[in-house]
Amino acid sequence: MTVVIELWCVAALLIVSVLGLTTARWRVGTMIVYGACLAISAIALFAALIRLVAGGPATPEIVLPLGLPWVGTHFRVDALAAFFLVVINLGGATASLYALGYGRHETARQRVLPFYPAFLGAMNLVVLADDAFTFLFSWEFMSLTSWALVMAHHRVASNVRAGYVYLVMASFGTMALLLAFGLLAGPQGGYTFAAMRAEFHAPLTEALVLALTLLGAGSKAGLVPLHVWLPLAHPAAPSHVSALMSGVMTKVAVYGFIRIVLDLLGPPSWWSSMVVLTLAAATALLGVLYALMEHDLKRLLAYHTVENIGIIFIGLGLAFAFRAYGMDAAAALALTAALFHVFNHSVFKSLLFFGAGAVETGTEERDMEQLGGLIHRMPLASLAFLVGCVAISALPPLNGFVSEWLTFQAILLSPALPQWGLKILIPAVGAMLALSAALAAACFVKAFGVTFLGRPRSAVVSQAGETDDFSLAAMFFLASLCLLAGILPGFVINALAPLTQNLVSGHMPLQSASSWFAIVPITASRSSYDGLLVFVFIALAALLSAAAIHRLASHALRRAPAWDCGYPDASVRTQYTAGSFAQPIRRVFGTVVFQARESLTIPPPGDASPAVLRVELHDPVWEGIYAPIARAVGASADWLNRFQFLTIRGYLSIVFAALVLLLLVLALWL
Amino acid sequence: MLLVLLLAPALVGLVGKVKARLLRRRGAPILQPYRDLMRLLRKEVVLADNASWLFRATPYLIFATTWVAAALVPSFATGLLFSWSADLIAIIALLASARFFLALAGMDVGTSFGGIGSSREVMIASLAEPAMIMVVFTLALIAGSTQLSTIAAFMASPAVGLRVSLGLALIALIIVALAENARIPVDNPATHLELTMVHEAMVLEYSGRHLAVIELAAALKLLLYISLIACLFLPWGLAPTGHGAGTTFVGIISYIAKLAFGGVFLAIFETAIAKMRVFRVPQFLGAALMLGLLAVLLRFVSASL
Amino acid sequence: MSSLDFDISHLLAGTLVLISFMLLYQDRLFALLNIYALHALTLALAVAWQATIQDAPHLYVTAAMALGFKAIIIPVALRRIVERLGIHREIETAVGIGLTMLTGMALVALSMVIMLRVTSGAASPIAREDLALALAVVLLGLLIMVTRRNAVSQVVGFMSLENGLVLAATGAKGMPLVVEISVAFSILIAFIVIGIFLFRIRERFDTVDIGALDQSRGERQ
Amino acid sequence: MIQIPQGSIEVVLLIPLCAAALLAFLPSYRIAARVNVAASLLTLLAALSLLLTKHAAPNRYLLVDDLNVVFICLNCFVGFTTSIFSASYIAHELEIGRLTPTYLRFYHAMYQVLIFAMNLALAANNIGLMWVAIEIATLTTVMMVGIYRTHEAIEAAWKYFILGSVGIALALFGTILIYVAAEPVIGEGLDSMAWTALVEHAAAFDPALLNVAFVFILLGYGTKVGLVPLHAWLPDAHAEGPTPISAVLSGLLLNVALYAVLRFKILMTANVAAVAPGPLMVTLGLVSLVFAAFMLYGRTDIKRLFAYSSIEHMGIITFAFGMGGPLANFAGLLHMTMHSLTKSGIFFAVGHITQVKGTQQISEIGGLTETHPWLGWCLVLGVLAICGLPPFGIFMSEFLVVSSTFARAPLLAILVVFGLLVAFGSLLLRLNGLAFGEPCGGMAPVKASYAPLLVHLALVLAAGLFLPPLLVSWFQHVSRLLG
Repeated sequence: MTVVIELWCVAALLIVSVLGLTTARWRVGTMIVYGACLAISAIALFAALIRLVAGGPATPEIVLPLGLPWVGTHFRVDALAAFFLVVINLGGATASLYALGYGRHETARQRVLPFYPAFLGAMNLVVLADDAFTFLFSWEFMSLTSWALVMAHHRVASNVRAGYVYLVMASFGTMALLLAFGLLAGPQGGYTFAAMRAEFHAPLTEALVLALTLLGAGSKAGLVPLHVWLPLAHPAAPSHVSALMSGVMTKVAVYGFIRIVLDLLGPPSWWSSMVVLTLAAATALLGVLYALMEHDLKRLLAYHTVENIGIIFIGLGLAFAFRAYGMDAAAALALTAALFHVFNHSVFKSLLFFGAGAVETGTEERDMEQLGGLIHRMPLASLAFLVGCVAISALPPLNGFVSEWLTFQAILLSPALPQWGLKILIPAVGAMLALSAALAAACFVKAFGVTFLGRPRSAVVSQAGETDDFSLAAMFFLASLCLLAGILPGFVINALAPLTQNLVSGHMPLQSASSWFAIVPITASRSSYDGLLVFVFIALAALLSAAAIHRLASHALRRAPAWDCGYPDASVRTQYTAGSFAQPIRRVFGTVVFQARESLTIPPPGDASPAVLRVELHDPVWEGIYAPIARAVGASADWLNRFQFLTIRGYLSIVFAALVLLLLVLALWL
Repeated sequence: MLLVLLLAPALVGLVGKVKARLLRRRGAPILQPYRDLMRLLRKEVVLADNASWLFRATPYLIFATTWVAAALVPSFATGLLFSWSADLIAIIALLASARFFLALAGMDVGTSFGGIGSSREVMIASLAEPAMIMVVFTLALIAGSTQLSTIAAFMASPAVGLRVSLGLALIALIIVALAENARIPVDNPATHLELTMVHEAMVLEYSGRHLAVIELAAALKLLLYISLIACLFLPWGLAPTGHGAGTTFVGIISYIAKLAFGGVFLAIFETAIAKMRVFRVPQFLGAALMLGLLAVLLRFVSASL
Repeated sequence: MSSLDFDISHLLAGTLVLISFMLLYQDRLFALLNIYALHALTLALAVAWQATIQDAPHLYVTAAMALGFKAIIIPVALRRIVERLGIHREIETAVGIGLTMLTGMALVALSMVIMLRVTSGAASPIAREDLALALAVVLLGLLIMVTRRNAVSQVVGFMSLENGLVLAATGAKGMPLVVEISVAFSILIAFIVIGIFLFRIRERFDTVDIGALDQSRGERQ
Repeated sequence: MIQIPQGSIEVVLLIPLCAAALLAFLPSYRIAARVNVAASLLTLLAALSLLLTKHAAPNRYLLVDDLNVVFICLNCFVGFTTSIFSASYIAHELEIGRLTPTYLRFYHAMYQVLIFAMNLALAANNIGLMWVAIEIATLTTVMMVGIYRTHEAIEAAWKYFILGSVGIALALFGTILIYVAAEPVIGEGLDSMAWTALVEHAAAFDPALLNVAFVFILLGYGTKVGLVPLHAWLPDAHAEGPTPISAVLSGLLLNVALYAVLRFKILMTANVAAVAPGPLMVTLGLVSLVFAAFMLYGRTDIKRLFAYSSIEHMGIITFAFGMGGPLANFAGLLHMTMHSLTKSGIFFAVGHITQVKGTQQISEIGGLTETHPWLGWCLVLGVLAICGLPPFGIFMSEFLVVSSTFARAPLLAILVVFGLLVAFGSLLLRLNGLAFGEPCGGMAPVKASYAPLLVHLALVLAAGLFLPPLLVSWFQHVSRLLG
């Protein structure tokens, strides 16, 4: 039933994209397309939600006579798929709602409207697919449509470059997955997932498939060092698309990873978890460090996606480790943590990108150094953005904290693992997780403080006003979700139980059992957390204190200029900028990771020109891996190029040589 | 909860007094902080022109989160009401959110001071928190729980022997505590010299009742850390759950004694050591992080032996 | 079949190879054309002989074609063109004569080895000989094309190559007429096209040197 | 001696011949173009009738079976669409005076002769006849390539002619050897050159001889297929000739040559003792793929760019057939079809683009999606399709090739993937410059005929989503033959 509804929704989305093609010419097209997308995604969302909550076995698979002739296209919805369908369509619905307002400012409608619904549909298809061909088909189609959206504003040179890097990386990933499926399917070509599950896989196969899946899904999700396209492509797209790409598409990649490695490949082996954990920890830390060095709001958010993907994969890696040693309860805990974070990140990352989009439409500016004081201009939007910041910084009582807390709890179970490498690795991973969490908080103090607080750093801010109601509705809806998932995590965990039961044959204790909506990973005596209670306490304490203060203390209040320490300055330039805010952390970490160099040139006495502080950063990944590859390809291409400037005689002699060579081979062979 | 609220300023006063004595000054009376708070409450609030609603809301948020956190630490008895509602990690996170808002408030007015304070604060925090988490790991792994009451009960029990990792964790915890409470050598609560100040720079724009609330929150935080150290590393005299009045009384007395001891120790330490440059702080905290990690690793290894 | 048949056909085929070597050796244009006429003549004889011993009358047609077209018309026509275009008479070679000859030897050896080995089971001795020598002629023709810089001489090389093919075709016992026709036909067309090209090129350059043609590449970059 | 069954192949061959004769004497190019289209349409209809009716019993010269009927139809179809495209293309050429009416007559006649020759090559049941047909096709295309009589055009044609005829000569030698191998078994005469008889008795042939023969065949027809290192003529011929001819070259002629190779491969596989042709084809295919992929990177001429892309795809197809096995063979056949549809479609777009922009230099063309949305987006779709992105048909074939190969020979598959990625990167790089960014070059509106272009793209799209069972069963039958 569910799968049928979902398929119809996909079909409807594709139809809408055709509709967009025709109606894009008129302004009303925006309303039609996004309205339709909103409705359809909402339907799909509820269908999936019901499926997820109701639980039960997977739907019988539907086979359509499309795609590979003798295989057909298989569709199926099990708990895992249902969960990700919820994530996708939640993102899709909110993004469409947001776009109802945001889309009005779109200058290149005819380059956005046709592709947006198709993009949504493709993401749904990936999750619905139940055979390799359909999966890859939708996967690549997803990349293609999102590429088109990235290229929407193609006149900006940087966007074209972003689109290029993106699509090349995407097809690289697809190729890797293609090889992986080739291994899983075997030479006979058993392309259905059912056949792959049934087949036994040799250790070598397993290793190869894991590596290839890491390459394939990792390049989509943004695992270091395959993340380079992410900060280029996500900001280039219109903001609601950035939200989808960052908040949802990366999750589809995570889905692909889980589906292939945990579901199709069968129980993992311990070393696989080591690989995943190492990569994940590196990703989390590097991602947040990149973000700290970044002053473009949307790029910063994109880098944070990298970080959060790292956190998610840490959870997955832990799940592998526990699963490999049959500690199913622990594996379930880790997996739940990862999936919970998938949900959370999709929610607050979309929220943050919406906020960034609101800022961008208000000011036509993404560079934080030009912003500031927006909290006065757009109070509501900034409130919603603030909620997002708190959530992504993993602070209680919001949802970001819960998933990280669960991850920590999973890490604390690791001493029971017999394997020594893991014993040493996992605590280190925990430390890196804690470090990246703290750095993330620092980064969002920067992001919110510089963008919304302080005084306007340039004139662009003055033209900004409160954003439109649709956008606000979308943002506050997500913000309230952040809060709800934070104070009532038990429900989410319960919903995930059947899923983990399928994948790691274990699940966390049923949370509704524990009193007051507290969540208990293993046992109450071991650890528990009650978001609701904490929230209530904080609220009470705040209200109490406020009330008390207002009763006891004087109400007198005087507005006055900020204290200037005796230096009367009018200039807003004296404020801390994003760059200067990040300076201490840059000194601590940047010098190691990015070879950050600061060069200060102070003019000689008497020279009135300002002193210049120049900071240069080097992207280790790009300069270490990608630039050399590009150079190599270019060089070999140039070298081969000479072969089209030979004389006819030259070509003839090549043919001649080939002939003689083959004849010689025959002569020697026979 | 009220108990910690009442005790907090006294602790600050005590520290000040002892420091003064060590410097051969008479120093302000121990109750001085209460008077300061009262005076601040009576004063009018001078609000910068540019201050936003966030700026005014922050003090209460900070106070609330810190208070909740402090209330969750078993002061004189384990298994207090609702102590299960948040574990050690949650407590750290609560303090982190308090800091988050404080740093934001520091940037709100848009002066360079607030910026200095915030950026240095988050830099310090970004190292202090992981170190703290590591300490938590160590304890949690030893006690097999992250519930403070459980840990405390376990530490009180004879089951816990003398462990290297515990020692390392203690040192790390102390370092973190110093950093978190903006004490010398990381920060100097008494100075207003912009090159060195961190915490004070952030709250520079606050005045009147807002400042009072923030000061109180700071005092609470100090109390929290000391009682944390106390209940974790000298958990004696903690009244067990389901306790009679007598044990409770003993618990309270011992608790106050511990606080006093902690305060004195802090004062001595502060007078004995000098403030360090801001950019030497990372090494200092990095050391804490390393100690914590080392402790955890040792713990992992020993656990598997 | 008597050994005489075999010997004669062998002799003729061998002569063909020998003349190919002369073509390879020759570095004057007119002489080259004359030798090519000789080449074609020998081919005609060989084909005719095949016709007699296989008593396959249609092969006489091929022989006649070889005689008419290749031995007479084409050389004359080429000579005309050379005169009219005023192409200088020396053929500049890309590779030294000596080296070329050595390579030629090696090629002949190669073709012998391969063909004689390969056809061991299959065909009649005549066919084997013919095939082997024909392959040699073909390879030598290619070698000429490769080592000569000058269009006319390349064309000559190409045509000697075709001769080799004809030899092979006739050697193959009872091969249907269609092939000869096609060969002759294609060579005819080929020659016309070459002529057209010489003309076109004449319109533009003063030489038929492909070197000059190669001065300009399709894609200058 | 040739009896006429219904849906007869002879009709398919006769129509173009008559049309050619007619066109050779039609003065007005307008009528000529119309006649050209009409004749192609008739041919197409005749071919389709073949498709629907049951195959006539093969005679000694002609045969129709599952393998070639598909390609005959494809051939006639692309021939038809190309004739429509060429009508509008040629009109423009005449306006700007690149061509004179005399040459146009020649052009149209040659076009029909080319169609005839290719159909003949496909339908021939006789290796000699096939050879003749391919030779004719070569000569006609040579003349068409040189038709502009510019310096580059003549050089290209000359190069094509020399290399082509050498290749054809080698192929003839191979053909003779096949006959020599067949003759002792089947006996003298036409039978030992007929496919049907050959395949039947192939098992009894002398394997050694077959091997040598196949070497010559592969090199000979491989030259026409454009396999590296025999490819030199291909880029020039594509770049310098009129675009309709480039479309036919890439879309059809390469296929025909490859078809010839396939026939002989069937022969080889029928004889167990003969050395498997697989490794040879795999090597050539891989070399072509990787080489072409790198050549794509530095291209500055748009038609040359897609010429190299044709080489790349021929490499993929040859590789697939070399690998063999039901999956790979199916993929190869599918890829042949898809490639000829897509590539000719791309050339349609490119033709109009070069006309409206007045240049073939990529650097002087930009922002097409802004200036000429239809052309631009069609080009984008075409390139994405040729790069094997869904929802287009080539995705399916590449999926099958790579995935089926990796399970058997991982290293080869990785090489293929490497080549595909490089090619994709290079093509996309050029595409970005052509279709996106700031517009540059001529802005004048173009009066193009979009119908052929759209039809091709639609077909490729449809094939990517759904393959008709009939086609599938044919392909599967053929791939069983191919072993």
